[in-house]
Amino acid sequence: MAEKLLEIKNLKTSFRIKDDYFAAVDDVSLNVNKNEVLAIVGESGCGKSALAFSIMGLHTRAKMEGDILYKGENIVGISASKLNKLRGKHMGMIFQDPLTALNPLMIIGDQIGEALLLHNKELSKTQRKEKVINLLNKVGIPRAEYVYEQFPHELSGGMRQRVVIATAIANEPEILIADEPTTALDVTIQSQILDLIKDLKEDMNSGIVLITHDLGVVAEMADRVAVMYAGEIVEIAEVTTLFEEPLHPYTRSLFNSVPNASEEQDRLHVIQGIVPSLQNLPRNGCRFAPRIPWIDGSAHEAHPQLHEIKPGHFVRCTCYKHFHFPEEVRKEEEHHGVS
Amino acid sequence: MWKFSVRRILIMIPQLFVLSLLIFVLAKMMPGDALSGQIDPNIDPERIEELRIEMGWYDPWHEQYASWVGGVMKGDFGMSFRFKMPVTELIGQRIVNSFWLSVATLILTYLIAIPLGITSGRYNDTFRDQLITGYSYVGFATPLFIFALVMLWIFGFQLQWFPTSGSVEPGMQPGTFDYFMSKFYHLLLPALSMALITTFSTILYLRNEIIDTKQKDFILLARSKGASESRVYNQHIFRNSLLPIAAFFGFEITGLIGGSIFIENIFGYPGMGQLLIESISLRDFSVVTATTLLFGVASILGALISDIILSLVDPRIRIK
Amino acid sequence: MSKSLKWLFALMLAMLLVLAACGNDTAGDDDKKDDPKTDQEDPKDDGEKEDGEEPAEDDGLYSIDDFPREKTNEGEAIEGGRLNFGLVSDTVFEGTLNYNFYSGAPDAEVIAWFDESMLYTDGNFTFTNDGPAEFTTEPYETDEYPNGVTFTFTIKDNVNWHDGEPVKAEDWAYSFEVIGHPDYTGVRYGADFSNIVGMDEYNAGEADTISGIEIVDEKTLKITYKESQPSLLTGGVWSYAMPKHIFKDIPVAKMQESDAVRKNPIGMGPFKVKSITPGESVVYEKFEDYWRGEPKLDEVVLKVISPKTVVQALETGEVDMVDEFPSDQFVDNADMSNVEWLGNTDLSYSYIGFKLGNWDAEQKKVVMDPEKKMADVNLRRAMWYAVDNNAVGEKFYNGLRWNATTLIIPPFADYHNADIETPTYNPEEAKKILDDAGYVDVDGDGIREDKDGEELVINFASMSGSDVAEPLAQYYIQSWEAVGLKVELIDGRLLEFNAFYDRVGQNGEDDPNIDIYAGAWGTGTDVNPYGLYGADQMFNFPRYESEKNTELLLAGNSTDAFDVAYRQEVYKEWQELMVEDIPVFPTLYRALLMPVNKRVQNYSLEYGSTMGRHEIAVTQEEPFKH
Amino acid sequence: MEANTTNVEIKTKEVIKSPSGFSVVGRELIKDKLALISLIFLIGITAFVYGTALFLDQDEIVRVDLFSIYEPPGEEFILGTDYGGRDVFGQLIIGTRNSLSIAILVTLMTGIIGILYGLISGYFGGHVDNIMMRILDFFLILPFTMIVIAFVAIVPKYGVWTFSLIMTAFLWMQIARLVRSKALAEKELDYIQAARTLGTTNFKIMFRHLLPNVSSIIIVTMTLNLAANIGLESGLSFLGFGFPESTPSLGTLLSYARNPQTLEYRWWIWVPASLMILLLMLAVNNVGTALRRAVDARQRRG
Amino acid sequence: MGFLKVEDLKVHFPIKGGLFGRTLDYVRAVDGVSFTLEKGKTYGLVGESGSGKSTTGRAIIGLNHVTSGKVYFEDKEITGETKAKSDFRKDIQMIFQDPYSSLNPKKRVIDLVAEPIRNFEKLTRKEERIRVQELLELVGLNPESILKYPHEFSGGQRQRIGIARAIALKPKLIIADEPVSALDVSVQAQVLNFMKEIQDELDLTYLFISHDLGVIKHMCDHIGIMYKGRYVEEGSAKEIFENPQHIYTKRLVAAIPDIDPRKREEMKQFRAEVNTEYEQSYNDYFNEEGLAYGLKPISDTHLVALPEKG
Repeated sequence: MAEKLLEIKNLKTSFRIKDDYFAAVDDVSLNVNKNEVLAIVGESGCGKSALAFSIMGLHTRAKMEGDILYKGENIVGISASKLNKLRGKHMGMIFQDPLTALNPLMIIGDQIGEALLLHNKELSKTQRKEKVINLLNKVGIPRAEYVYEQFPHELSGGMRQRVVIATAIANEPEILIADEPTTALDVTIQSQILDLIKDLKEDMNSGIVLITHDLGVVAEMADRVAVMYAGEIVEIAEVTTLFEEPLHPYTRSLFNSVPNASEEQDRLHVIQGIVPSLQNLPRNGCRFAPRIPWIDGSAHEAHPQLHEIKPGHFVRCTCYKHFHFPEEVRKEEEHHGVS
Repeated sequence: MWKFSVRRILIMIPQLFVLSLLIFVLAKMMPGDALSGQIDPNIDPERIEELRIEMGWYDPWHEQYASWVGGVMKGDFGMSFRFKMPVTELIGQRIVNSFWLSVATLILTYLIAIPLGITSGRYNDTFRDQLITGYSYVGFATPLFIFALVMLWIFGFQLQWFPTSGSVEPGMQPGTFDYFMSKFYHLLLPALSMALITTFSTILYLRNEIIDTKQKDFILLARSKGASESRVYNQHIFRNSLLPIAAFFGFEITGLIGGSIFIENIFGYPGMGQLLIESISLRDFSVVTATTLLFGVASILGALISDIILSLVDPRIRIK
Repeated sequence: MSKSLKWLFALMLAMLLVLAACGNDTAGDDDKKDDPKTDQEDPKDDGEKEDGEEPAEDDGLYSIDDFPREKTNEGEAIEGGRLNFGLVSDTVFEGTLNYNFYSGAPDAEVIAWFDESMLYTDGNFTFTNDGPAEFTTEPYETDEYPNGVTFTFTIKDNVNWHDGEPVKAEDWAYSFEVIGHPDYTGVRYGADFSNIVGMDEYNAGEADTISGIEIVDEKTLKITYKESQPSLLTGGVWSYAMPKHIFKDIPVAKMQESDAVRKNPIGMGPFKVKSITPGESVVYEKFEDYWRGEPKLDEVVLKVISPKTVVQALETGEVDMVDEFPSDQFVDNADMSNVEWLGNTDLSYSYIGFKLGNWDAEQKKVVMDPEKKMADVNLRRAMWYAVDNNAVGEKFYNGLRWNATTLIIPPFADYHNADIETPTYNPEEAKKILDDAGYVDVDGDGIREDKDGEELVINFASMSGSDVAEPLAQYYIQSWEAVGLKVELIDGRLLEFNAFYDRVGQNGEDDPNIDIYAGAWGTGTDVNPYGLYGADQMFNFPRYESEKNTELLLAGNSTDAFDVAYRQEVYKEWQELMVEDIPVFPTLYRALLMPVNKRVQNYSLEYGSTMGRHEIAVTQEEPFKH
Repeated sequence: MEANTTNVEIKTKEVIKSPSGFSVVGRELIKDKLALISLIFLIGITAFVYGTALFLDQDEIVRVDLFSIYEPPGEEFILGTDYGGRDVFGQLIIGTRNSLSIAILVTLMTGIIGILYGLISGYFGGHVDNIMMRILDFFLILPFTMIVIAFVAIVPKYGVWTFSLIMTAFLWMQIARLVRSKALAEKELDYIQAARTLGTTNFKIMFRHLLPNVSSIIIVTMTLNLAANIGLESGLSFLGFGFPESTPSLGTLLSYARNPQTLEYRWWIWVPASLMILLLMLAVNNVGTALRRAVDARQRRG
Repeated sequence: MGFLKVEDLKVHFPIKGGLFGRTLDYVRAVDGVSFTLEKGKTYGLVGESGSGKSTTGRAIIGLNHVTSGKVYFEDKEITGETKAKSDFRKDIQMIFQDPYSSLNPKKRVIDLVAEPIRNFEKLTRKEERIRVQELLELVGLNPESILKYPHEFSGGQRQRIGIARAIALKPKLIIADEPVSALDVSVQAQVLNFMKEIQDELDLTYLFISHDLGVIKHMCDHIGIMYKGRYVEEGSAKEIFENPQHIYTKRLVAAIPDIDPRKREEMKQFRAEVNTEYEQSYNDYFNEEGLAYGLKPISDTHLVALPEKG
């Protein structure tokens, strides 16, 4: 059975803007199991990256409430040194842009080696180098000995991302957080990197949190999917369930708006309105309601909760029951799509 | 990089050529000559005329320039009229002083600026930071020469901690340890005065760099590796922020040349800046042209050194 | 001591040594002090008559007469000791350390400690037999040179170079051979040398030896001059020897840059050069075999100090004495407790010059031009009346400069005409003169027009450099404006010294726009003003000549003028002529001040003092501090 | 008709919201008390100095008065007199005005030259840029002091304009470089490319598109330069190449401190001018820094 | 005869180096590209980063210097036309990738949209405003927002402003350089839909440059695949997606993640096969420098880069 590695309970991460705090991650509860890929999907500004950063404790000036339990131990608000013992050893992170995620002045070997050094002080220099080279081999970098001495700018984007991954997995962490790991890459590279992550997961038996906006990537990678909108999770389900039976209006809209290489569509679905900014998030009621104005207000809950529709399939707000695409009623609607 | 340096140096030759021409023409346009200062009823004006003719003062300027350039090509900058010695030798004496003054100033500048800049950048917007930036602004606003005079007055005369003129205690044997210490002691106060005033730009620059670097992705990566704050700063942020400072190094030289003119004057320190001003005023033109040319070379080399340093420490540039 | 230098340098305000550029304040007045001679002038009494009620010093006024000229104070001198001597200069010393080659005043100061003249002078700046050499003269009459004179010099036995070699006649003769040599690079060669028989031929390269110079024996030298003149006795004979045994192998053209001049110079003075830090400092040690006896001090350290820091250096005892003290800093420091102030009248004067003609480069003489704006002597006289030099001296200089009366300065006591009547501040008189001369205000704007009723704007050239240069110039302009004359600074600003002398006419190319200028001359030790006012002299900047002027100036330096009474009469007449013709009018005489630490003994500022530097002693190891 | 009125309304509303408007700067200033005080001080001192200077007779102030030399501050002379017996307070006011005028003049001239030069060099790039940068490099190695001294000696009438021109000759490079590098970076952005595809001429692109987008950094730099230029004139005066005393400036007042006696005993001559320079520079700097912050905030795209 | 015809287009960027900054070599960004566009259709140019697809588009409109080759627009050569006011500038417009950087942040909407109009037509202020408002309405923006600044709009809205500007002169051809890559999926849908609409309305021809095969398939009639500055395959959308011939195309198509999670394993296997094939037959499809060969037709519309021998 699934072993809970990470359990997030009612996490609320707020940022200070002017004199107020605004929650970018709002009451999120999740768990990540061993040997599982949990994908978190959403559009920019939905809070998915903020969630990833919260887990890693990388926000320096955010207010965090709620619990993040790593193997049952709360890591919210623990001391920096404790957190540092955790980070890199038990939890690793892969960043979106491999171009900026590597220190331009350090050779590859040292950057990966640093992760080893920090958590395994006994290793001698040569041992460390040996391990780094193993890691480089493991992430599929040819001529690892040579690359060891190279600087980031000498590598291609795909190679750099492999280096970032090697850094993240140096200590075989149980949790790997991948924040849009392939967004900056070409599609052929993307598939290689995705395959690599998958293989590593199998290898290390770890739990992976995959942050992405690309439904194709989700379909390829995820075991379970959480869809986020406006700081909240609006739907969680097993990947097949979600792709076959998306329920929440947002999830459904998202699916309908992606041009798909495998099927012909003349028109794509358009979600009305715009993604609200952090300061303008509707904090009461269904946060998606303003973007589906044709759905009657009464369809929404006053305080939308996640409902477990089927085992493991949660949907927020009751509006899903009443949702339909306007095209189905009136084809012209989207002409309007402007505030 | 080698090619790059050679190319830069080749580019600088025509620049220096134009510079020397400009200086030469300007010098010729200035009223008076090295003999104006010899007006004296007991020196025969005819002797002065004779000397002018010997000096070639009445030759067409382009001929004078040509012969000057010809000399320079052979490494001969002519004779200083005032000092009656070859310019090369004269500058040789002075440049050592200026060189060490500059080195000391640079070292002091960095000794002061780097810790302050780092503190200010790391703890930005704290009280400490405001204190340091406050100092920087005041430093920015204080004219160098007033500050130097005050320093001289307080530390040289009131407290008598430092000597107040010259570059070395009279009578020291060159080459001895005492001589060296005496030289060092003499340049400390001028160097400190100049350094304190010139630090501000470095501090502010470093501060901004650090604040900038702090937000870079690779810092996040370092944190996610489990690096402690101090390690993040020492290993990642400082190294990356100090890089542009290192690059600044060469450009500081140009600034130092300007500053040394004031400082050497106030502290009676016989260096190149003082020599230049005196030589212009006394129309010792061979020295003027040689000195300005040398300053030009120094500025260009400064820029070149900056580029080279940058290419040495920054692997991204190194490869090109 | 007698360092009877021919201090010729134009001290012209300032500048020489001091760089305008470096903005040194004192610049204005540097000049040189020097030698021996008494003067007992009156100058101060102007100071007193000014505001009478209070003693001078209480109202911030000082008089040169209140200063002692010698430092001989009480206390027991200690054996040996080390004296710190400050050379006040904004610039370094050049390091041409030989009397035959140096060109800057700081160098001369450095040389003075280790070398000296073969001939000392007295209070009238006339050669005596007290120095290393004695001399006799006899007429030399030939057809070619009916007025010639032969000097026979005998060098005293115990006079030695620092390296132990005796000073010989050939050493002295050698300095003539070097200066007269066609390859000579210095500035010393001039009329005094071409006056030697055979020098012209030697100088032109036509002769290998100078026929007028004869080495009689090791210690005896004979020099024959074509023309016998009093000036020969006041510095006209070159009195500095060169150690031939050291220089003989160095080509003359290379001597100036040789180590023998720059790095290890030797002389015959009381101290030997021990080490030199180029431009900055020199350490001397005593020369035990000095011919006048072993010096009392063990060591002398000379170092350059900036006029900006001279006061502090004195107060802290960093230096015991300085070669000259910037007089504008005196007032604030008169109470310095650890020094005694010596003072004397400086060998210089400032003046206002009027451009009266042009320089004829062909004929090498002055040509007067009656069309010049300043051609009317009444205008010039009125301008003299219009300025209050006493007030200037008191207010700007606290009495350390005072109204000058004639162009022969008080230190030339025999020749200075103390009784002469010269215009002094009287604006009413000035106005009257102008009215009478036809300079009246035609258009009623308060400014006088010229005699033809045309607008009259007088262009005034004045030199920058000293702190007070600008207000001083402004003050003169205001004073003239007060009598209705419109005077404007040329270019609207002060001129830097190079530009000033270029335009005033150091090359003979006078700027025609300049009508009047403010200048200053260092007179040197020769009273003869011919070099500045002779009709064929380039430095005759007013471009003034008259028959009488020429006649008097020639008479003043003729063989007849060896008769002091005759010469006095001639120069008296000349001084009166100058007050009558007013090609220039003198404005201020200056004080020369020297602070000396209280531990120092036996130092004299007296012109012609026989007190030598070897006698200087200190009463304690450490200097007194303020 | 109706559309028109709406537009007007929109306009007024938008101007306030517009990021390039003064509101951001204003807000930044209000938030930053120090900068606000600095600004008020600057405006106040400028108004006072220029206003008062209208009523002061410069000729009268620089008139030498032998009977009031070195008066300490007192009733007759608020800030005493200098060695020419001239009123220091009056000189301070006129000097501040002169110095400010010069600093502003130099800042503007360097700004204009630097902007033009930098825009052309950066926008056209390639060989044009190459050559222009070599020329700029050449200016950078010119020995400032030497040339200034030479100019002062050669130029007969040395006044505010000549002075400013010389200053400008040595100071335009910084802005030119800055503008160039900004222009180089900015011209790669699509909006410039877009303008080219829309048929906009190079000239228009440079001045209508590039310039406004580098303007904020230019304004900030020029403000900071203004502060530096105030100090610059005093430096030259120290070397003896400032203005004649008949044209008082903060530099001439300050240069009196070259005289050690004045430095030590007659503080009233140079201390007020030093303080004035210090305060002016600090104030301008504070305002400049606040401006920079405002500009940065905008660059984060609000 | 073609609407837009590109013949053997080459864009080389010099690599400077050596002592005197001589040109040592060239980056062959576009190295011999030929294709023809038909009026009213959408032509897709696909490739990975660095393939030269954007450079091609920019070279056509004159933003990049053409090293050699020719571009004909309506049978008129427009290669190297640099005059700002030439006619073709009216007829060919461009939509840029980044709606943030392609709009001058200092300009209001009216100035942005009116810029081309001001360059080519003389209109009164009022006419101009009416025209701009019409355009805004056409792209689905509130015509009253003409005085707003770009930062007040969302990404999709900005891209519409960019489009409004591009169609202001009623162009015939629009070069769309990755018009939706920077946008979120939902916004992307808006823009794509809209582009299709105005294509019909204004009889536009698109040269649609993208790396996203999904988008390309959705939008394009014809597709050209580029690799290292050369074409590897060209054909109708159907041909490319259903019958890719060149090994590179195959690999590209295979790399697209499938939206169906159930096909995951299948896809993985398929990809692995394609990759193996790619590695094995690499030398058959690329020359020694790793560049593609010239195009050979395999049907009327379908061309593939194959070596001479076949």
